[in-house]
Amino acid sequence: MTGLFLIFISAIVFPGIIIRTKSIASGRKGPGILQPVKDVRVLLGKGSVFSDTTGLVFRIAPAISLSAIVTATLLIPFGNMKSVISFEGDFIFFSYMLALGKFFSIISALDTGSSFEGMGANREAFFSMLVEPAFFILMATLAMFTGYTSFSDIFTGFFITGNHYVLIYSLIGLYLFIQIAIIENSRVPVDDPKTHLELTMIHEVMILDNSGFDKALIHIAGWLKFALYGALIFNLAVPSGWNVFLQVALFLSIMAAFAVIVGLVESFRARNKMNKNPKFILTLSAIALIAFLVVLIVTEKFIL
Amino acid sequence: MSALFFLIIIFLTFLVFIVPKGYKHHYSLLVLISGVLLTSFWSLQVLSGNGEIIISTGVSGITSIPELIIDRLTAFFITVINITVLVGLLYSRGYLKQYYTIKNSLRFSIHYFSYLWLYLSMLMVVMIREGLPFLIVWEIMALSSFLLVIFDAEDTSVMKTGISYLIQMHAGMFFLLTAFLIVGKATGEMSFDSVAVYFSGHSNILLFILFFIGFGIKAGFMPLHTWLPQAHPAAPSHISGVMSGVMIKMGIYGILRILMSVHQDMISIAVIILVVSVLSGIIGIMMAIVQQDLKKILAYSSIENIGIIGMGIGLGALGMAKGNNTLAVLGFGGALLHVLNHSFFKSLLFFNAGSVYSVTHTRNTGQMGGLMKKMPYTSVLFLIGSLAICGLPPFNGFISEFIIYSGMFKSLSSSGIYQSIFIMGSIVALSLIGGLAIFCFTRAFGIVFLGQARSQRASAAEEVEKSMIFPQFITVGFIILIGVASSLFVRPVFKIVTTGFKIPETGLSDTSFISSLSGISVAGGIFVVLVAIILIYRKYHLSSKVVANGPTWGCGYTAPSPQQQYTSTSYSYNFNHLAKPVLQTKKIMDEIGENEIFPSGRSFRSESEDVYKKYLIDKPVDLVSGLLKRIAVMQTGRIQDYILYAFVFMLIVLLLTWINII
Amino acid sequence: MLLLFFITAVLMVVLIFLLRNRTITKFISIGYAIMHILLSVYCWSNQNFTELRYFTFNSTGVLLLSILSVLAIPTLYHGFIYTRGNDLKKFNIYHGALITLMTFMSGAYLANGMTVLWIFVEATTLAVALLIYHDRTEMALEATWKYVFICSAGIALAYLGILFLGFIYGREDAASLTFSSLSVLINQANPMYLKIAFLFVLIGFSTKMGLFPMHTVTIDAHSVAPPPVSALISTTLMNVGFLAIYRVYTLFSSSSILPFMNRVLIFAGLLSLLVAAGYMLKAKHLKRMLAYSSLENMGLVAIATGVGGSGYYAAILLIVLHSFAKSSLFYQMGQLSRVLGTFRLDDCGNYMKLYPAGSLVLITGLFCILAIPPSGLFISEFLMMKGLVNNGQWFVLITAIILLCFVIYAMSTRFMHIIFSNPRQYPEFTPSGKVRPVETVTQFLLLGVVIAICFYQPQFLVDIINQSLSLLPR
Amino acid sequence: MIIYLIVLFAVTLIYLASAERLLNYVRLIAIQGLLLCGIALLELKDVNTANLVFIVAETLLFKTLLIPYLLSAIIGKSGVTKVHRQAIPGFYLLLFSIGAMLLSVVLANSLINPFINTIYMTIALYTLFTGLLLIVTHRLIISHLIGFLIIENAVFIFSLAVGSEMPMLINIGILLDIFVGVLILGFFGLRLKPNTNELTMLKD
Repeated sequence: MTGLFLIFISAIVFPGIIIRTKSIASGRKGPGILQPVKDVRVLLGKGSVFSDTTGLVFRIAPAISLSAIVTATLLIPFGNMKSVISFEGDFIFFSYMLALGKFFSIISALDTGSSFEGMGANREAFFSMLVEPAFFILMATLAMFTGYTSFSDIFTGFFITGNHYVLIYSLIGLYLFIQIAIIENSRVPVDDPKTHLELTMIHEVMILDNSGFDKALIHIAGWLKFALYGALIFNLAVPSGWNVFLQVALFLSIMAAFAVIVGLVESFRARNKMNKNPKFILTLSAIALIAFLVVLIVTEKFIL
Repeated sequence: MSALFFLIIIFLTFLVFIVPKGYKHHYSLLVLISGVLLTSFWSLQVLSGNGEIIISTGVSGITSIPELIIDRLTAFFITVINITVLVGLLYSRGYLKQYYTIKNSLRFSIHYFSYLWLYLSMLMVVMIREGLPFLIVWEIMALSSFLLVIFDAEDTSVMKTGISYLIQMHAGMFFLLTAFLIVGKATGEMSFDSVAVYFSGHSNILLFILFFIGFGIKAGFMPLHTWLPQAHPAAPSHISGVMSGVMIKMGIYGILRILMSVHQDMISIAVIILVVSVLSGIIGIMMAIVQQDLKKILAYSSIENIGIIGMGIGLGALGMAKGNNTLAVLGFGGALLHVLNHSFFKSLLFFNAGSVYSVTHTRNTGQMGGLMKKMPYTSVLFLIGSLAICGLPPFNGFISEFIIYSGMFKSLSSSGIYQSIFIMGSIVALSLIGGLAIFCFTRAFGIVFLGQARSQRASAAEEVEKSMIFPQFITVGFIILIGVASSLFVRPVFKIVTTGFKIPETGLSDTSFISSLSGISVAGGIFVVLVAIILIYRKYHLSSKVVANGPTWGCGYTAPSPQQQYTSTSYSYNFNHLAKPVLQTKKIMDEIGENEIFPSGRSFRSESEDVYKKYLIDKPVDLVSGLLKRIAVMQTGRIQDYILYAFVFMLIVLLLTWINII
Repeated sequence: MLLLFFITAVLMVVLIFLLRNRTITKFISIGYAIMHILLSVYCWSNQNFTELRYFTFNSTGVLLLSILSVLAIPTLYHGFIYTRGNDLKKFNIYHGALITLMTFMSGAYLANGMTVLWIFVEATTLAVALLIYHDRTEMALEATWKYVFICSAGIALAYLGILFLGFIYGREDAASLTFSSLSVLINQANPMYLKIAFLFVLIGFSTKMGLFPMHTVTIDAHSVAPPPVSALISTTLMNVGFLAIYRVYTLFSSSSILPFMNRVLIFAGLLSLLVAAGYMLKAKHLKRMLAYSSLENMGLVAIATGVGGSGYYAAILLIVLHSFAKSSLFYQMGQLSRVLGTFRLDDCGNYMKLYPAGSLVLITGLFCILAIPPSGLFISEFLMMKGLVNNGQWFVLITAIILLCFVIYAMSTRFMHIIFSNPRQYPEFTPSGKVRPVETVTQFLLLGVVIAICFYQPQFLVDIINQSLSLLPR
Repeated sequence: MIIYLIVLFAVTLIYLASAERLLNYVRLIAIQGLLLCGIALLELKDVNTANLVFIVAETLLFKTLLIPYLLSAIIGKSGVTKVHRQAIPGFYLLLFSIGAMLLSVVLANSLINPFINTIYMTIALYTLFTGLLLIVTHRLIISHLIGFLIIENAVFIFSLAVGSEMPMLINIGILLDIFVGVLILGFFGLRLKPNTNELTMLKD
């Protein structure tokens, strides 16, 4: 349960840190860490405008995508404490639950009937399709290496093997999870949240028509997704054997470092050209396959 | 005694010709329900008890009426057939109302007669084990589905597709015929059991490939699939629902039955099945994404799902080859459950596509849009169907894909170098297929049901009548039931696999795996509760706020027209650009000549014709028929040529005897 | 009893031409049909019994004779309907010629010597010539001329074959010896003679059987003759041709040239399949297409006989079932010409709306003739392929399958075009008399028999076929 | 003595191959009928009266008198006198007939059989080949008829080759053959309209 609690806290703090690092990097003082939370509270207070071309789907989609991400967080373990729900093959459920959230956000964008939102929906579907294999290859490598197939067992069994190759996987795993988080939330290399030209956006353009309560739900969902991947990075980086307090401190510091990295990348790197994105995302699967080859060598299946 | 009931049902089907036109539907429904009751009684008896029932009628003669043997696998397939065929007939009542005035009563009696015979022949296909009766029933299935496909044969393209469908089914049957004959030649008797005898004595690979091609044509594996995307759009929707939901599963049944008796070189067989299914899965869904015709999208997605089922079977076979029991049970179990699941959500999708067609009279997605406001029930059902087909959690599609996934992941650590490469390849393929399915069905659902109506047809649409909607709730009930209470269905499926393929009872079926299924149900439950809480809170929250309606955000543009919405081609444009080598999308627009100063009106059409159909079917067929037409010049009308043929024939034969070829 | 049969037949023909009364001719023909049925019942009761020195009731002959008696009644019935409009003289010529044709065919079935068989076959050509020329049109004249000329030329060749038979034994009345006595002397003959004799007989009688080398005129005859007559020609007359070749085949089967005969039969069968498939793809006239389908089925019979083993059973079964299926289709042509007014495929259309019962016959007939499983022809095709696989003749099997697929494609497109598609220009032809659906009853009965045999072969049929195969090597 | 008649018969065959006028064909057919009657009477030793009547009827009555009469009537009606340009040039036809002669000699020798008189075999085969050649190389119906009659003569000679005396059944067979020939000539020859000298309407 502590894992869940920590994830919620970091979710709240996460966007503030990103905005803060970006403003510092561009020489400004930047708003407070909790500024996004205040914006959300303002949104909750507002009424909402629904376009007359939208129907039932547009109204239920934000709720579904948020609860999908919340259920996904239930599966993340913390240290050697098992996650709320843990069963064999739960990372399959994890990724398909996120896919369910994406499915509804895409069709709600199509429901508005505007060409911008259609463009966003199409890109979202296209890029998330390409990112799926990367996640599965990584999890397959970890399952093959540790022999277990649920998040908690993998992460606990991950460090016990005492094999110095563990460092390689955690590094590759870290890199992959950071990139997947960036793609899932449409951060800089794939999409630029700050652009105001609808033709170039992906995620922002899909929520153009949402307003009031729904928009708040979507923001919260975005934060949670970041926190989710942060927790996964933590589990890969920190051996589960250490004592709890140290792990909590490390969790928060890793989360902050993750936010800072995202901020720095956003300030110093330009956005990819739209048709370069597929190639960029495919590199992730390639790197995951390298991890797979390393596993083959390590488990003496592939004798050099 | 029970065989007597079966014969009575067979006899009753002939009376449909006499029943007056108005009551044909009710009469055939009656006959169908009695058939469903009888067969499900048999299958429940088998599934609950152990062993199998043999129903034989003591009539002799060269092809005496064969014994009907029901073992667990047959019982499973009987349930698959019963549910979808029953829902199909209930649905067809409303669907056929639009043809009521156009077609005379004989067309309807032929339609209902061949529907009942499609049902009976599918039952007999799964129940008969002897060679010749199996082939006869196999062809009756193809023949009755042909008669169903050409229901509205007035337009010649439907007729042409129907006939090319019949020919391809007949060619498939010839493969099976040759395979059975080879078995008959070696073992003296032609039946599935003698296939096992043959396999123990001879090399399995060649005969298996023959059987695989014969059954694969019916199942719709990639290189042999060319009839499927043509036949389904041509058939009336309740028929294409039943055909792609249930009839193509007979091919899967055949492959499973043959696999049960394979003895040696199982590894190469597993590799063949795996490679072909991965091919079918990926290219099937890739083609589905670029189709304009709604039913063509669904037809190609059937090929994709057959690919997933094939992947399950291939993995099961790999497990059996390597003696890895968990992979075998999970692979075959996942495949079998996906057969059941696919028959539910695919028939649901086809029925709703049929409702859309019966209201808008077009299948072209470019002319639809905004149907959700006019047809709420149909669109909610279509939404549930597309969620299930993409394998998203709370529904049944996820369970079978989950079983196949966990089979792969569990066996990764304990497999050798090549096996793990194959498994990793299929993991990547399955995840890619999942992503592509989401891409395809967001496109299908979004373009057809959401946004604004793109044409007058779509805006004038209104909800179909209740009699077409209610039967589909049975299927939706099953979809949700399997999705939530999955362990109820998975345990009997594992029992079928372990008894059928003689895999020793692993600890799998009671402890760890079932606990993960219950984990999924719990997580699914939590998700639903969360959604409910948020929605209720939202309702309460918005009641106190100002809620206004306005135009969609047009970035300042004040006169948006429905044509500006994202259409199906634009939705799949960037994918199409990426998948150019596999799908040759042609752009059909007649060029503007240089000296054409004032060019006349131009029309632009882009379509992606099936690469396989062009190279595998059309080219060789045109070549041979051209050759045949050139050969047939003998009927010249002159007597001297007729005598010359006799003379030349005599000389050729004498010559050949002289150099003793003959 | 046989003598009585021949005498009454001659008497009937004379009566028809003397009395010149329409109703009496009808009664005479019906009387003849009943007498014919009695004859076949008599033959069934005492098989292998020799009468009039030249006729024995051996099992193949009796089987084919009973098919003729079964088809006699519907042919007469449809003949009455077809010739209702003709003047008395044509009516009488039609029925007189029909009776003579049936008598000669029965004589051919029961003949036990080659020359007797040859004489009856020659006589049938003359009888058929009158029937083909019934419509008195220019095309009918040309078809009859060609039919008579080529048939008699072919039969002359066959007669040379028979004379070669005579050379083998050197005795003068060799040709008249019965089959049983001939088979005893067969093995001391020089194989080259046997080969040439078989070749001549095959080519000669292929005009009658509608097999490759001289099939051309039977197709012209079918496209011109009145439907009930072409029903008889394409079934029972082809059986006569088959019987002649089959007799010689059984005769020579115990000698050393059996492999030669099998290969020649398969060669001829494949060529007829090839030609039939080619022409079916180009067929423009409905009855010519049915004639090509008979050519295709006779090709299958030839391949089946050439295959041996289970192929012999397949050949005889195919002959029996083909007679029923093809004759029912040709009877349906009579009604089709009255409803649509033409046989040109481009002008035929929406038959389903004009005459539903007839279109149902066409659909079931299509599946029966194409040997698509509910039809009994599939059993014989299955046994033929079983023989091909057992002999390991893969090339023949694959080419046969490909050609069959093309034949199925061609025929089903044309049949379905007639039934469902609406014709280019609506024919201004208004159907003359009201075509009553009751006329299709005979066709449904025949097709019902074909479908029933697919599921259950009665024991008496199996026994008689096995008996007729007793002389052949196992 | 028979050899001279047979050689004469062979000469008529060669003339048939090279003839141009239709009337020549008719004359040659009549001569062949005569020759056949002579060969038959000389060949068959103990000829009972029934056989004698048959043979004389066949050869003399039909082949020399009735058929040539019918043929000339048809030729008169059809108005066609010569056969040039309606068939391949005579020179090549003659070459074919010489080839046929050599072929029949070779074939007859290869089929040596104690019961058969090889002379008759060669002449019968040669007649058969000439008959077939006439049908195959000409487009006129009348030349087809003449080709058919020559095949009839070949059959007659074949039956002679069998043995010393003609069995009754073979006689009936040959008679039926000739009867068909006469039927074709009489019934169709007259009925055909003069200009339709070749019918090619029935074709695909």
